[in-house]
Amino acid sequence: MNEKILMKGNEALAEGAVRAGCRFFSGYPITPQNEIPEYMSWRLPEVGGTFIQAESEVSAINMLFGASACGIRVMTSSSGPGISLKQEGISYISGAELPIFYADIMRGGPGLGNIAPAQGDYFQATRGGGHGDYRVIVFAPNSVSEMGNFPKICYELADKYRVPTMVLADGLLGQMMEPIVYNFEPVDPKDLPEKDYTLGCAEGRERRVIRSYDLRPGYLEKNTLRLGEKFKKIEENEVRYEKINLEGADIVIVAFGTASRVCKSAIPLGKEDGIKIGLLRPITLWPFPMKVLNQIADKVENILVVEMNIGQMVEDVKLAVEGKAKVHFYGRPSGGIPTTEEIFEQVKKILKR
Amino acid sequence: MNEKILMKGNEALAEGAVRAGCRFFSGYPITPQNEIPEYMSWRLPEVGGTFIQAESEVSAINMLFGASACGIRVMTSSSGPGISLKQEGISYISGAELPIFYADIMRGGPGLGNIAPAQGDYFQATRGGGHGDYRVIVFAPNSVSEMGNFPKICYELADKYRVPTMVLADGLLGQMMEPIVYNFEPVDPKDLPEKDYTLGCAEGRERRVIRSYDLRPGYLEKNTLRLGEKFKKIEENEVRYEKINLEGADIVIVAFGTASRVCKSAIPLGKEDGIKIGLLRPITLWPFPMKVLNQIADKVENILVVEMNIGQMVEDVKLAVEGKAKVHFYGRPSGGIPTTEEIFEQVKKILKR
Amino acid sequence: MYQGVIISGFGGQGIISAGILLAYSGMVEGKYVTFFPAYGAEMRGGTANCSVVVSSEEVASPVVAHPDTLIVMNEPSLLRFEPSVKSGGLLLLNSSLVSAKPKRDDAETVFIPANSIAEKIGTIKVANMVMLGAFAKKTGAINIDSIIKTLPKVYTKAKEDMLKKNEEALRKGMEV
Amino acid sequence: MYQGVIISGFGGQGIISAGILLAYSGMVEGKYVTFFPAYGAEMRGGTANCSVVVSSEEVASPVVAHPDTLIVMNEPSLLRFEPSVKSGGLLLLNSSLVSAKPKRDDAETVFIPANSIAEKIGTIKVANMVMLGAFAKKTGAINIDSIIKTLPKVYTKAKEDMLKKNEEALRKGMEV
Amino acid sequence: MKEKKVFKRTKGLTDIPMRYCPGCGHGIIHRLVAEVIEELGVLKRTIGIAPVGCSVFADEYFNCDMIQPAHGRGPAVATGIKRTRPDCIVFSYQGDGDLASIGMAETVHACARSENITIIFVNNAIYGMTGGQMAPTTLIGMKSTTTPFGRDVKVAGYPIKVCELLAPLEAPGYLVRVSVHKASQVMKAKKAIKKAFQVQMDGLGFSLVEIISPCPTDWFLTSLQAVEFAEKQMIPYFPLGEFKTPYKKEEVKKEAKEGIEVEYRTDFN
Amino acid sequence: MKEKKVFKRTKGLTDIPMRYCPGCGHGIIHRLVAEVIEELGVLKRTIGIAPVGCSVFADEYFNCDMIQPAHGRGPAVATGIKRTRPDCIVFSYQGDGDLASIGMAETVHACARSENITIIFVNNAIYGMTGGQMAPTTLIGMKSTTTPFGRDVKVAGYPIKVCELLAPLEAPGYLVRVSVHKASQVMKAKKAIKKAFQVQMDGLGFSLVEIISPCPTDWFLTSLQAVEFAEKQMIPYFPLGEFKTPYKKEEVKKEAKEGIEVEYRTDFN
Amino acid sequence: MSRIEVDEKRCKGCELCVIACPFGVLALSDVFSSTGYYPAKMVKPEKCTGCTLCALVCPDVAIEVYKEVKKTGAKK
Amino acid sequence: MSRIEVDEKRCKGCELCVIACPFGVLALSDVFSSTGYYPAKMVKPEKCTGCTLCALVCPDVAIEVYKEVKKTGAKK
Ligand SMILES: Cc1ncc(C[n+]2csc(CCOP(=O)(O)OP(=O)(O)O)c2C)c(N)n1
Ligand SMILES: Cc1ncc(C[n+]2csc(CCOP(=O)(O)OP(=O)(O)O)c2C)c(N)n1
Ligand code: SF4
Ligand code: SF4
Ligand code: SF4
Ligand code: SF4
Ligand code: SF4
Ligand code: SF4
Ligand SMILES: [Mg+2]
Ligand SMILES: [Mg+2]
Repeated sequence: MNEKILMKGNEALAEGAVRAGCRFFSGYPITPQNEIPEYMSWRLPEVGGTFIQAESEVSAINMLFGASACGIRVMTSSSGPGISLKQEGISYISGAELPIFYADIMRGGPGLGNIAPAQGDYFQATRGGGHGDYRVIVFAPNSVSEMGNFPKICYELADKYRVPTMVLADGLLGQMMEPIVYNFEPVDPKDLPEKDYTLGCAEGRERRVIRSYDLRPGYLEKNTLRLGEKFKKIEENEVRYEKINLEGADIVIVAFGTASRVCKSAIPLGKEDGIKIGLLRPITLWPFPMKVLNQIADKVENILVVEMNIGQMVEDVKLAVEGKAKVHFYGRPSGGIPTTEEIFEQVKKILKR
Repeated sequence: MNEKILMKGNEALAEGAVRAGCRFFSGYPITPQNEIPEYMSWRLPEVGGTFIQAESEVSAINMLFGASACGIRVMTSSSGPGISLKQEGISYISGAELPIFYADIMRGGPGLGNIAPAQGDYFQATRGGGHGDYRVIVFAPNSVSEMGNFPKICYELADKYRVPTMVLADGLLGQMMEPIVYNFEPVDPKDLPEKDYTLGCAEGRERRVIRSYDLRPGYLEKNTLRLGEKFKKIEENEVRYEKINLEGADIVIVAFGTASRVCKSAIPLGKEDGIKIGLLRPITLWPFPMKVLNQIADKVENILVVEMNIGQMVEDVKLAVEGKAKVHFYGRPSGGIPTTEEIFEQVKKILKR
Repeated sequence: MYQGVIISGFGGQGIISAGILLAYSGMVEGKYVTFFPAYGAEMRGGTANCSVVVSSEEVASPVVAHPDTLIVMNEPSLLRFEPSVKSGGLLLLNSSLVSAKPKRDDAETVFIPANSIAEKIGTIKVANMVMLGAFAKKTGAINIDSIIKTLPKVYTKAKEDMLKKNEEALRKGMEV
Repeated sequence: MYQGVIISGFGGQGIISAGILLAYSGMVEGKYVTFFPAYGAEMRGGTANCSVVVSSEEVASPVVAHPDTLIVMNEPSLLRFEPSVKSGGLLLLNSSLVSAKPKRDDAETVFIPANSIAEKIGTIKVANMVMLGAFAKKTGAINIDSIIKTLPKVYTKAKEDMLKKNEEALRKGMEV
Repeated sequence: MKEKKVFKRTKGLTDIPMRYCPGCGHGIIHRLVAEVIEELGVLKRTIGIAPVGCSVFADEYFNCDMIQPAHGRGPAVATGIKRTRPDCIVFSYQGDGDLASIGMAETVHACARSENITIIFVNNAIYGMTGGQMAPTTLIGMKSTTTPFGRDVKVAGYPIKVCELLAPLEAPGYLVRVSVHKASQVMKAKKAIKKAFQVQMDGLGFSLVEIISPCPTDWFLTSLQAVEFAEKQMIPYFPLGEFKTPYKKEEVKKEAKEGIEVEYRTDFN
Repeated sequence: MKEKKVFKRTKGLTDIPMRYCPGCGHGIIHRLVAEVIEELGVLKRTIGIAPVGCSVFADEYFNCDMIQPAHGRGPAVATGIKRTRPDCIVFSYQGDGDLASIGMAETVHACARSENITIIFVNNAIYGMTGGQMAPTTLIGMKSTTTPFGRDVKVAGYPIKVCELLAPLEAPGYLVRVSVHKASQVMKAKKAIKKAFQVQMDGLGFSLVEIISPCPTDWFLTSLQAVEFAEKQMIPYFPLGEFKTPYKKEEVKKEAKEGIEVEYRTDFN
Repeated sequence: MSRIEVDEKRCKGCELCVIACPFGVLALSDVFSSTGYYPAKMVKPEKCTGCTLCALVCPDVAIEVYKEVKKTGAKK
Repeated sequence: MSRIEVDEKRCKGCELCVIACPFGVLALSDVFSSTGYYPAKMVKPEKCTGCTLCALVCPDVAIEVYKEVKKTGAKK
């Protein structure tokens, strides 16, 4: 059943969502993620789901709000400009505590920018580009395989915590093809446990209300504090990362997504020169692997953060290491993809070799 | 001329913008900032300016994009949900390097939240809620007087660096009345230096193009790196803060906006009990007063961050102190305003008194 | 001198304008002042309240968590704000509309039939001024003449006759 | 074994499908593969290029900054990518459309009149397969039979006849 | 003496007293919608969408499942719900700012898709909740807090007639404008609302009922003056009537005979 | 033999070769707009707004001041510009996705405000730039990458006729639909564009020229087939003609006499 | 005799019922209720026909109408 | 004799001019240009009237038209 297939990252992601039980997608075209809505436009009807090309990203995220309120697994996707337009909706969905899954297939920016791969939406994704106190669980795949297999985890966490979850991937991951094996059996939505807060037929139960506001003095504060507790729990339990070659490393690189793969390819170069390069790849960007990085900083003097932007995750890394190691940064924004050689150059410069 | 007047914070801000040369405002109503568009609706025509009630916040920010491209000083304002909707436009304006000034008069959130004062949009403001690599200069006034006098500084910096600048204030600052003296003479837009990039009559010059994109391979990367340099320059030169009672402090509180005033009122309580409470008030939230805080951390063991949210600026404080001091947090989100007594309670708890 | 005041009542009882007037008068006297209206979700006709600080020193926090003086214009306001009054504080009660008795015995309470007094002056609209007059008298935080001087600056559209009635109400309030 | 390949030409020359075919065949052989199309601002009819990695070990970076093999289908592509070829690398040139001579002397160059060969087979559409055949032969990175086996999986809508022509082109490419 | 309750509170409303201003049209409209839902027997399978506007509280007042999304996005949310639960009756309750200003794109597109939902569109020519700013339907010359000298078409443009705007769209559906400023109109309004829900139940596509509704507070009028303003100023600019109907002639006749007529639980004998 | 250049490249265009696909209507429309601007003598005081869409590059091609804002927001940007520089001629060039999908609210409201700007609306019934997804004007049954089995009205709704939609708005202005799929239509299109700019110069409010434009690439047709598709499929659904004109009868007569007629620098003697 | 009941907790004294009643049955009270409004009340109760017009226009659904059931006239 | 000039750097061989010409003057070349397209060219140059219809439909503004100026007929 789960054979190896050669797939585009975007299509793997869409198929992964469908296999994970997604039955509603509303979106709006934007490069480099068009394969996602295009795939959904025929795939969802095939499984009895709904695909809608919304009139805008604003509308798309609000359609999701409605569909998720009815209890099914839903998805939207876009790239930078469209994700910005969705921020109000994401904030509302967070406030209403509805589970949704979405993807930002990043391109160069700010503004219209370009459609080349980039990682410039890190801040937006991890700090909540929308208003108010909320967080989104952010997964950063680095292969087509992960593009395909992460949606299921995202749905599970979204349902568990009633929060938005997302995949943040640069355009290269969306556009590249690689073999993928789905590591899970397709989910039949009918097998999912029923939710006790969703709207629909109220026969035999009290009416239900889904909202993100509370105008009674003092009440919203309590609710927001409760959200805060929830976010804390997520920070404690849901951190994911990959450790590579860390034991006794001379330097540790921190990178996610495509950048992490380039960095990984620098490890053998290091070996040749007698430099042990470790790599910590955050898989969840929020919650960020703070603790493990802090521990790493106890053992290594230099940490190099590589991003395809002008420096965003580097702040989280600094936050994690608390001054215990020197944090260096190498960034290539808006379509610049660092090469293995460049990375190794940086490593040598830092280690003065 | 510059007499003392009793004004609402929102009106002081609007009047301050007009005096600083603002001649174009487009906005959309939202509590607790309605006094701003309402004031502008009669005040701007009075000085020959333009007021437009846009059909939405999305439209409002794009009207600003157009008006700013013509070289005049422009403004918009909103609160959380509306500011979220403006994020795409702000990213475009950053990419096109146009100067604009806007205000977020914060309310409780996420979602519709409530209309009580809050500081939950800190992340959105300081990390760029929009997509891509950009930053906005963020001023955090804590009095009606600063509400009125900051717009001028904002316009100057916006023009100098060609970036968006903003005032981030909670609803209390927008709604409260206090005496204010404008500390500058009204600016006549005619006296402002002409800009060499603005659109209009092309007689006798080359045509001009304003855009936020570059689709030629490699070009946008260079441009984004150049933006990065600009942001670095701002970080070096434009940090503003207020130091209160820091010398020999037993504990230092970091707070901005309304929270900073409450914290200040805890200082005398401390004195009575023999506790010296210092206060660092960041006036610019980005660029954040990293250096001064780092120096403070050399001298004090405990830092208490007080915010009207569930913990946002506290990350910047931690980033600044690099583990050199213990950073504590006390937050009251979504309409909770900490009281002087509560703050002092926290101080005593931390110092174990 | 520091006076943190909360004024509370129905919308339409002139709560907000009384607060502004108080702050304005304080400013005129060279004091430091802040004023802050409650802006809740309530529609018009609901309750209204505001916080005013008048102080001889710069006002750090404009928030009046524990008022030195609470001016209560209707019954729901008593229920809501009574517990917050500072120990040793002052409670000015519009006894025309508030029949419940306050429970606090650590604060001075003054009963003022503000509506009745105002009615006698010719309009219940000036009941708020009666309370303000009483406030000026009891606390000494503000001079009655400053308030009277300030009246036309706050009620910019008021007719001469109405200003006179306000003044009369203020003076009657001083008498209680 | 590691082969980083860039294929480049006009849109419509089957650049992308050749790349996918290469990657797919590699996968069929049990190798690790990645494929990555350039998606620029160019409209249709502009240039097209893609990067393919075929490797016996897991592919860390899918980015082919310095190709082991560059397959050039038109003249602008030569100008753009020639400098990036790895020293000691391979340059396969569609000499039907490229008249300029490469300047690199540290890389092997093979001139293949792909269009002419394809025309003889009956359609210039299979020029890309000629190049792929040559690639298989010169590098040994992939077995021609794997490619042939994979053809119907990539060209899912192709008629039997067309598949045959593709196969023929691949074999002709092997001969150069 | 025996008596019979001939007008009682509908079960379509919860028991909570409404927080609208005295004389506000929202209350009447709430009741009509609630009565219709009850009368059609769909209370237990109706999902309502509250707007951002004074009637944000609609989610407390309607006695069915409710959801409260972002300002102006009701039609998009309704789309998400209806596509997921086609068995449910879905209505979006919206003000003029919500529907015709910030939500214009969502409104037009839901209509163009002929989304099978019902929109209750409360046109009070003002932004009530935020304190009286200009709405897209504010009349020419009318004062608001953002048109302090009256709406000047040169600056602020012309009031939008939503039914007229949507009518040319190809998509089938039901578009009607009614008013609740006086009893006779209230009855007609209810009839229109009922028809709109019926259109949805019959699967005939998008239905929108525009309702002229007094806002005494932000019109700066008494309740009684507001009624007069609605009659003398609003209705002449916003003519009442049906702008599109999905029923064919025969069906209309049938309807007239069998009646989806309003029954006010009134007994005139 | 003496000869005269009777058709030359307008100065309204820069020298840069356009990057559109072979047979794309954008190129023709660019030329017409550029010629009009040149002929009206306003090139040095015109500000153009490029959309997000294939014609994002318009900012390279028009030889006047240009600005390139976010997808769909041209009318808002144009508003900001025109209000600030009423002495300038402002036009917004937009595709159907840009104008009628994401930008619907901005379009309707700029029209309702009768903003004194000109919109060049290129209706090619498809999202060109992003590779052929459904547009709000995609015909019923027409295939696109997001309607792989053809546009089904039950799922994706009905194509929007923008001129018809805007026409009922009270605001005065000029609304017209033309086509550039063949030479005779090209001439009419130019006339309409010229009239639209003239309306703006006369201060008569919002003008919009909707132009049926072939997109061979995303219609998956050759250039020649695309011309036929425009003629046989597009125009029957999107009828050509004027939907609103601000000129009174006498003015139209005057116009007919004095002519804002198109001069193609053609000389038939 | 028919009659109406006004729920004082809901009534906001908007007077719409007063003008809606064709028979002048209603007027506003001159003492205000606990919610601060002057509620409607029957001032000519004998004239009430139970026509429900007052209830139809009441924005606060504060009115219930009771109609007298005549014993005579079994049919209709 | 009138004539047209096709700018080969701009022409993309869309053929629109070819079908627009009422006199069959134009056809596409069968060798492609440096940009990869088969540009339009005059195949019956003698038939060209300089009517400009080809230029009117050219999406790439690649055509310029030269019209023969007859010496006779001073006026017009
Ligand atoms: C994105 C956003 N913008 C603005 C607001 C503020 N806001 C709340 S209600 C409202 C308008 C209400 O007017 P209307 O829709 O006409 O409803 P009414 O109150 O008149 O019934 C506005 C602008 C908001 N909540 N969210
Ligand atoms: C906010 C946002 N959403 C989506 C896009 C992606 N996008 C670019 S162009 C386009 C549509 C173009 O179609 P149209 O407006 O019809 O112009 P055409 O290319 O057909 O001329 C879209 C959806 C974007 N750039 N920004
Ligand atoms: S402000 Fe207007 S719409 Fe809102 S509740 Fe009051 S009367 Fe009704
Ligand atoms: S995709 Fe279509 S609209 Fe875009 S350039 Fe090509 S033909 Fe023109
Ligand atoms: S039921 Fe009829 S008669 Fe009786 S009070 Fe109401 S309106 Fe008047
Ligand atoms: S209509 Fe209703 S709310 Fe108004 S006065 Fe009558 S009973 Fe009271
Ligand atoms: S000018 Fe006229 S005759 Fe000459 S080639 Fe062009 S279309 Fe043909
Ligand atoms: S119309 Fe223009 S681009 Fe097309 S073939 Fe003719 S000259 Fe070339
Ligand atoms: Mg309204
Ligand atoms: Mg299009």
